[in-house]
Amino acid sequence: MNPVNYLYLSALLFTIGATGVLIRRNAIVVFMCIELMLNACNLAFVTFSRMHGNLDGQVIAFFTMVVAAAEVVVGLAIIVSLFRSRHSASVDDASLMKL
Amino acid sequence: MENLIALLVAAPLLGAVVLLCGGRRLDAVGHWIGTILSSASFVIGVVLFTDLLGKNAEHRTLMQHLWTWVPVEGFQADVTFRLDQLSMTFVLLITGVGSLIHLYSVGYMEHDERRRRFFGYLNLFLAAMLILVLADNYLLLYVGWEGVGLASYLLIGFWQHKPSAATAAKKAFLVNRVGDMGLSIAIMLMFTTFGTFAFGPVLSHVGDASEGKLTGIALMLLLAACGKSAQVPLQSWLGDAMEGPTPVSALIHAATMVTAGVYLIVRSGAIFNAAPDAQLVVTVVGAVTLLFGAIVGCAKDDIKKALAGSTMSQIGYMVLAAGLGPIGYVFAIMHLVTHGFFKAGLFLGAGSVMHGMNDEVDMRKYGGLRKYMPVTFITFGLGYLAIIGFPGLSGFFSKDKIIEAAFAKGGTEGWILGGAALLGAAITAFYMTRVMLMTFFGEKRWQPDENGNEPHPHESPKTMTIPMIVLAFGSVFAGGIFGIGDRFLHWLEPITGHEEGNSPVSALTVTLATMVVLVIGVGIAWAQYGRKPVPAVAPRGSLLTRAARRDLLQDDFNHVVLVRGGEHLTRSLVYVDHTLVDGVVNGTAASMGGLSGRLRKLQNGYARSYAVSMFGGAAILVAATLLMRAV
Amino acid sequence: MSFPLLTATAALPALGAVATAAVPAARRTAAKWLALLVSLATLALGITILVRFDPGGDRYQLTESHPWIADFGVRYELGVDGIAVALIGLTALLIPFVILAGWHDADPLETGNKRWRPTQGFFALILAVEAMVIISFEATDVFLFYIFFEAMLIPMYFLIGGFGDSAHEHGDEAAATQRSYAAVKFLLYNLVGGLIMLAAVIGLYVVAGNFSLADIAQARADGTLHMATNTERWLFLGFFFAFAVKAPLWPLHTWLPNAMGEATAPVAVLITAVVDKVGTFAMLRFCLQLFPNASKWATPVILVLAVISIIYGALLAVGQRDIKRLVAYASISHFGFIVLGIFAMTSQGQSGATLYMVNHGISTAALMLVAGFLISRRGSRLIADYGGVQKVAPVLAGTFLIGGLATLSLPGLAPFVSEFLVLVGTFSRYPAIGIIATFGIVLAALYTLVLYQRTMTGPVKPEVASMPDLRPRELLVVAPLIVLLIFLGVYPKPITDIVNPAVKQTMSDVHKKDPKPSVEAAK
Amino acid sequence: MSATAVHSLWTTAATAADPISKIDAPKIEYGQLSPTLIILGAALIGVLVEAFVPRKSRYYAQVFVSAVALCAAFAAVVALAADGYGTTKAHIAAMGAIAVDGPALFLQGVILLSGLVGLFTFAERRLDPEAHGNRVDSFAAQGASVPGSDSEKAAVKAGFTTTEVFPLLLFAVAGMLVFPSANDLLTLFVALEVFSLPLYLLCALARRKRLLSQEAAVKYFLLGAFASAFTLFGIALLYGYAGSMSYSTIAQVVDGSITNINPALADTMGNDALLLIGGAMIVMGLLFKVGAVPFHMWTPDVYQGAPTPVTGFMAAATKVAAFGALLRLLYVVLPGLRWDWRPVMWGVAIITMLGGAIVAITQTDIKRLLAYSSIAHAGFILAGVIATTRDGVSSVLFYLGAYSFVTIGAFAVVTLVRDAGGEATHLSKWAGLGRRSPLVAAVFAVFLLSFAGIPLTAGFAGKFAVFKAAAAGGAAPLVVVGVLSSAIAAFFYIRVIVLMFFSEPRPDGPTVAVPSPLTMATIGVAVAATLVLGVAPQYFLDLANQAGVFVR
Repeated sequence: MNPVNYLYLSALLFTIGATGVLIRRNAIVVFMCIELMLNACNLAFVTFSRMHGNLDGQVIAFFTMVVAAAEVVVGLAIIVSLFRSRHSASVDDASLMKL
Repeated sequence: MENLIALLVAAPLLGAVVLLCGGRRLDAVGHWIGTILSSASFVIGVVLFTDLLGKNAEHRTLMQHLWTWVPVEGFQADVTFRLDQLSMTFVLLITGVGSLIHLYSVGYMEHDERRRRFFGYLNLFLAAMLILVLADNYLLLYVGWEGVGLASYLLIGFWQHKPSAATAAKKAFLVNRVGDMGLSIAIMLMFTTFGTFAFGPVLSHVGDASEGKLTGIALMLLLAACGKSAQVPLQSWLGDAMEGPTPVSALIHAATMVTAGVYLIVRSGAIFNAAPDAQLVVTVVGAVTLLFGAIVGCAKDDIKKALAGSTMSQIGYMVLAAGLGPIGYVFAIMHLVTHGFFKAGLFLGAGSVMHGMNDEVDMRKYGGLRKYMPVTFITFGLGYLAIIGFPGLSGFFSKDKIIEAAFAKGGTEGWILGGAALLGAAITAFYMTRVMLMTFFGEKRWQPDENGNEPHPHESPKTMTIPMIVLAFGSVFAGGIFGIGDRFLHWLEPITGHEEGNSPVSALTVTLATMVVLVIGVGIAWAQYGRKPVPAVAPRGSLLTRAARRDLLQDDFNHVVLVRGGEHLTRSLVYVDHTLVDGVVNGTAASMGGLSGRLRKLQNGYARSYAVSMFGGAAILVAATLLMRAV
Repeated sequence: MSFPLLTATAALPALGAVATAAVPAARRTAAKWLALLVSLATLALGITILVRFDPGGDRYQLTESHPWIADFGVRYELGVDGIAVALIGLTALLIPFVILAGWHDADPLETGNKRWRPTQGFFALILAVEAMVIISFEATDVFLFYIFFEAMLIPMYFLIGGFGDSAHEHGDEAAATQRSYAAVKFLLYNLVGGLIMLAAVIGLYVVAGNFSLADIAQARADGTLHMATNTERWLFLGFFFAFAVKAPLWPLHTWLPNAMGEATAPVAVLITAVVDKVGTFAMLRFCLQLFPNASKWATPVILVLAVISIIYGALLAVGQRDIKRLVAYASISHFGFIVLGIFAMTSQGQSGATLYMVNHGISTAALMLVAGFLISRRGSRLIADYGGVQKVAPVLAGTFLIGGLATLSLPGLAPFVSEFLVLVGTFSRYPAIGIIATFGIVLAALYTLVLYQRTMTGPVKPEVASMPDLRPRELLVVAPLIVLLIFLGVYPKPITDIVNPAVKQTMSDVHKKDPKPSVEAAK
Repeated sequence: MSATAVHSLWTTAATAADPISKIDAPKIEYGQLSPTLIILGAALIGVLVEAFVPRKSRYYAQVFVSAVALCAAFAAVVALAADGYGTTKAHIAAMGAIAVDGPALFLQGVILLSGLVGLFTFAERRLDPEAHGNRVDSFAAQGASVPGSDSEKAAVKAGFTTTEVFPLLLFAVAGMLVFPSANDLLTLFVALEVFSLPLYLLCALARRKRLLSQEAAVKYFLLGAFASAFTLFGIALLYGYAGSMSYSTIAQVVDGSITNINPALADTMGNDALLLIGGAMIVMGLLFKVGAVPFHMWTPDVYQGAPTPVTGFMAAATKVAAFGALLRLLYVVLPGLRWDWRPVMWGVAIITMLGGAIVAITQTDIKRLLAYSSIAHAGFILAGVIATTRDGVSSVLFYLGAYSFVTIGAFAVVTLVRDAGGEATHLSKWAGLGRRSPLVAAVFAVFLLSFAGIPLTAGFAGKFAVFKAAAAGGAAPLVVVGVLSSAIAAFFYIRVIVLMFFSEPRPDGPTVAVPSPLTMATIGVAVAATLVLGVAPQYFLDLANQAGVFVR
């Protein structure tokens, strides 16, 4: 089947992820949405790799995963510490600083 | 000989500097220093005069170049003095009368602790006035012109603690500034027309200039003259100027400074001759003023103000004469000189009266003073006779000549001007008689003032009477000396030029007419003030009288139009400056602040809204990029 | 190469400023004396420039030129023409008086704080301003000029905001707020002007490729550098705006009354007599030289603005209740005359304008400093609070009067000559404008005499009854200024001789000839 | 390898394929990468130090290691530059992954210096009063412990200190070193993450006001990750368009100068949408890092919440690195697209300049104020970026150099002004500082004036350079806008000065802590740089000029 469809899918996933970031309150969920966006990118990479017939795209996919993992580590650490001090993981609660 | 000219100015200038910077240690001798230096100047004047008499007419112009004042590309002003018959006449008048009045002041100001300063100012005035008449170009003349203005400002306001005096001084200076504006514009016009403003080149090249320009110059000069010589419409300051000490009124506001306008016109005769329209205006101004002043003089009860009115009117005669052109120049100056004598004498007399009456100026509180102060009475009386033109006395010669000349102008113009002059003569006779009667005749009308001390009229000290006597001699004989055999005419002619007008009426008729109106004037006055006692409080009087008491409402006009209007203007401008000009800027700043305040609301602290802005931004970025490609 | 006289003249006060600032808190008198000596030494250097300068010589003399920021096409180029020499002289001359007059203005109220050294700061700042003003008069490189034209704002800003006199009708608190408002206003106005000029400076670089006045003029002359009409006009406007703010020209003037009103009298003198001159000077040197065509194009508008400034400033001066603000508005009126003279494009006008800058500096200094002494005695700036001073303090009143007479440009005092030259110069090309401007002299008389009458004459007010007359120090400040006023009034030749050649140059820069008189009279 | 072979990878997975020809080992120029490698190595050592060195001596060990590493790396950069790698020998190293050229070396130098200066402020331990006899720095005793909890008190009592910040700093620096020199999209992305992640952590580690600190970290992290997701997607699209990651190839594809076209790419290459969208998204990611409107909103919050030393370092170094990467992307990869991105960047630059300046007017917190000022400055730098001339590059380089020092200095001063609650960052507290301690106030005034671009300060020289380049590059309107916004900006810088010098000190006002030589050094260097770059910038301008060329 035409690989271009995978591109559409990845775009869709990316958009879903972005929307999630915009609408969800819970930091964890927001974070997962971001992961979703990254994975959408991965899909795009792999698809292009398939279309172009070179390996770079797939290699990058692995890099992306690693980076995502790293982000998880850092991100969760931060979010957890925030949760522990506030007993809430809502990103909206964290709005002491404004204006 | 030329080198002496500078000394004429230097002597009083030195006096001014010494007296004003000398400090209290000179208080004891200050007045004598001043008097000596002014008399020194007079002596130098006499020396130069004899020297001039020694030369024949065409070599009687001495020049002294001192230094180059303002050298700028295409613009050259020198400090150069020019002594010719005209300026010589003035030098003698100024220094002569000046010295006498210095002497007089020694006595008059005896009890004033700031006498030194007073003499400093007087010397300053002499210096400035001499610069005025000796200057060889209009810019230097302008220096003297404003210099005398400053001196008169300082002297009118000499008793600064009196608000009235301070105000009068300010008024005098301001009104004069308006005139000075005219002078400076005239100079600019000369510069653009002739490329210079030195007497020689300008007056000799008048022929090449267009009449329009010349008329403009002439009118501007006239404006200046009106300011200095208190001619309508700039006459309003002279009456108030009487706030100054009486010697000042005598010297500056009667004998010398106020005649500077006449000097200016006569000096610039060539220009006026080439601008007949301007001349007409001059004559009109003169005529109007001589009536105006006379009328005002009739209504005043304040002896000095009455004399001030008369001064105005007499200068009106001179300006009228000057406006007649070569027919009248000489007589204008001649009347100026004789007037210098008798008017100064009258003022000194008035001063002497006030001196004896605890500075009372209201003539209604005088009466019968002739027994108490005989010398003053006689000298004043002689001055009186002179001014009303009693046959044989100074005024008779000079004034009649002017009236003749007025008629000699010819045509309806001549009739009108002549008529005005005659009428003026009648009124003069009336109000001067009035002054005379109210002051020296009748019986005493003075009462003890609120704190009970009654004035004890007494004759003034020698230092005061001597000058009065001298001036009285002048008032009696000067006219004769000048007039008989046209001596003065021959003396001045080379400078001013002279031509006989074709008078429709003979000189004799004019003289007779003058006599008649004189008698009428005196008669009416006697009828009103001589026969029946003068009321101690002024009657309400006719409308004209009341208007005349207030200088024919001219001040009220000024006050409403200029003063009030000006106040409103400045106040509103201050408001505008603060709200509008400043407001625009502050407004911008404020609006920036407001905008900032609204924008920072976007920073609401919610991470998600930040994300929204990022997402939107990204979308716009992408869209824009694509759009760029599309277009 | 020879001794860098110009650099030295600017560097000396700069170093002096550093040294003064370094004086320990306790030794504030030492700081005063140090500052005074430095300023006097600078005056000596200034006089040396005056002497070394040869009116007949090249246009720019005593030149120095070193590479500076090649990348911006900027060189460290100094050089003086007659106009600059005159103004450097003025600056160097006035600063000692300013320092002497401000001798006690910055004495700290509480001397406990070891860190807070207002006195040192005050005099250091004054010297810093002097240094920057002098170098901006000397700079023949546009960028170099711009740098100091801008940098000068900072010390001025601290002088205004940090040391105003607390004589305020609504008490010290109000005074403090008023003061910082004035300081900020001063800074922002001039900064905005400067920034707009910066855009023009950059534009100039893009067009010309370097900043050297001489090179650009040369390039324009031999046609290697051609400016498009519109470019030139925009650049001109950019420059002129900054100078018009500094000068200040209506309607950009409103910062001046605040600044002069709130600052101490010596600082006010510094503003109006020294710093503002840089603006008018720059119009003459940069606007006309760099953009002659645009200058001619803009002349009508500028002349109108100038006339408005003259009349408007005078009228507002009449309406003031505050002595210092009155002087400020009077200055606005005078700056109108200066600009008028510059853009009348006649020799008389421009010589007059230059002369005017000098004379106005001296006369305002005289008037303002005496006013300062007066205010310091009574602790109020309101005219209404005075009256009859003449009786208790005649010398003070006398000097005040002379200062006032100079302000109304009485003949015989210096300002008259320059004012008349400006008027004649304007009149010979634009009669109508010349006549309107002449009304200014009447208004000048009005506000000066009203001020004098209200403060000095009339019955003695009880508050001023015990007012001491001028002290020796104060007399030492005023007397020389008055002598100078009189001397330059009767003998301005020394200055005009220096100025004339420079003016001739400028006139040829803008390709203008004086209008010929309609009748060529035999001189 | 051939396309068919690739296909066989997943089509014919089951069947035995012919053996893949072996991949030859990559060639790495270690010498030329030494700066990055040194830092990374040091960072790893730092981690080991955390593991094995006793707690008491960790601080000193870490500071020593980091300082040495930074100095060594800087020395390496200088050596490389001196060796001509900035100019003549500039080339692409590490199999096309890293560019070693003028801009790269210049920016690396700047980053290392600001890293070093930043390190000093990190290591400052005299500002806070000693807790239980232990010197404390500005970082939380124990990041994990809940604010205000017993565990935190215990940690403080035990004198714990988060010495991990030093390795984190080093990692961040390493990432920043790579970022501007990355020569393919993958490296770009990895570098981005490598320097972002440690910064997220550092933001969370403030000793005082920990809630704010954590909040800042969360915001920064989420938004940062969000942005990098966009970047990554953009990378994907570009890769899809050009079929390669390497800048040079993409550039060739963009301007159509590529030879030997792979038939598989033909259709995507035609599709400019991929290119444009992809480019825009990558640029957006970078604009986020430089804090350009409308991607700036994290800046004030993060700057305010993060520990001030971190803020200072971040504000300086991140901008430098990000602008470096932006320059390379726009000048090396997308020059062929200039006519598409320039107008867009115009818009961004304008709203950034104005937005930053205007919003700053009403700020009441000194750190937020500086944040907005940094936004405005980003706008000014963008003006230089848009010039797209060699002059533009060098002017931006110079500006970055000048700006980074001033920024670090300013934030270092902010750390000094303290009251009971730690740093007194509310502007009202700064009233009358000039009376209390004229010197500090004066120094801060110098920085502010430099920000405002007053002549004789670094800020002016930089601004002039950038505007000059922009005007010469045909962006005169930008210059005018820039000038106007500088005027607006001047207003609030002045406000602070007024506050410090002309308003009465408040009785409850803050005290100025006397710092250790470390912070003093930082501030001293900053002041020196501000004045030297302002008065005699020629040498550094030359440097930037030589460094003005990208290797392709």
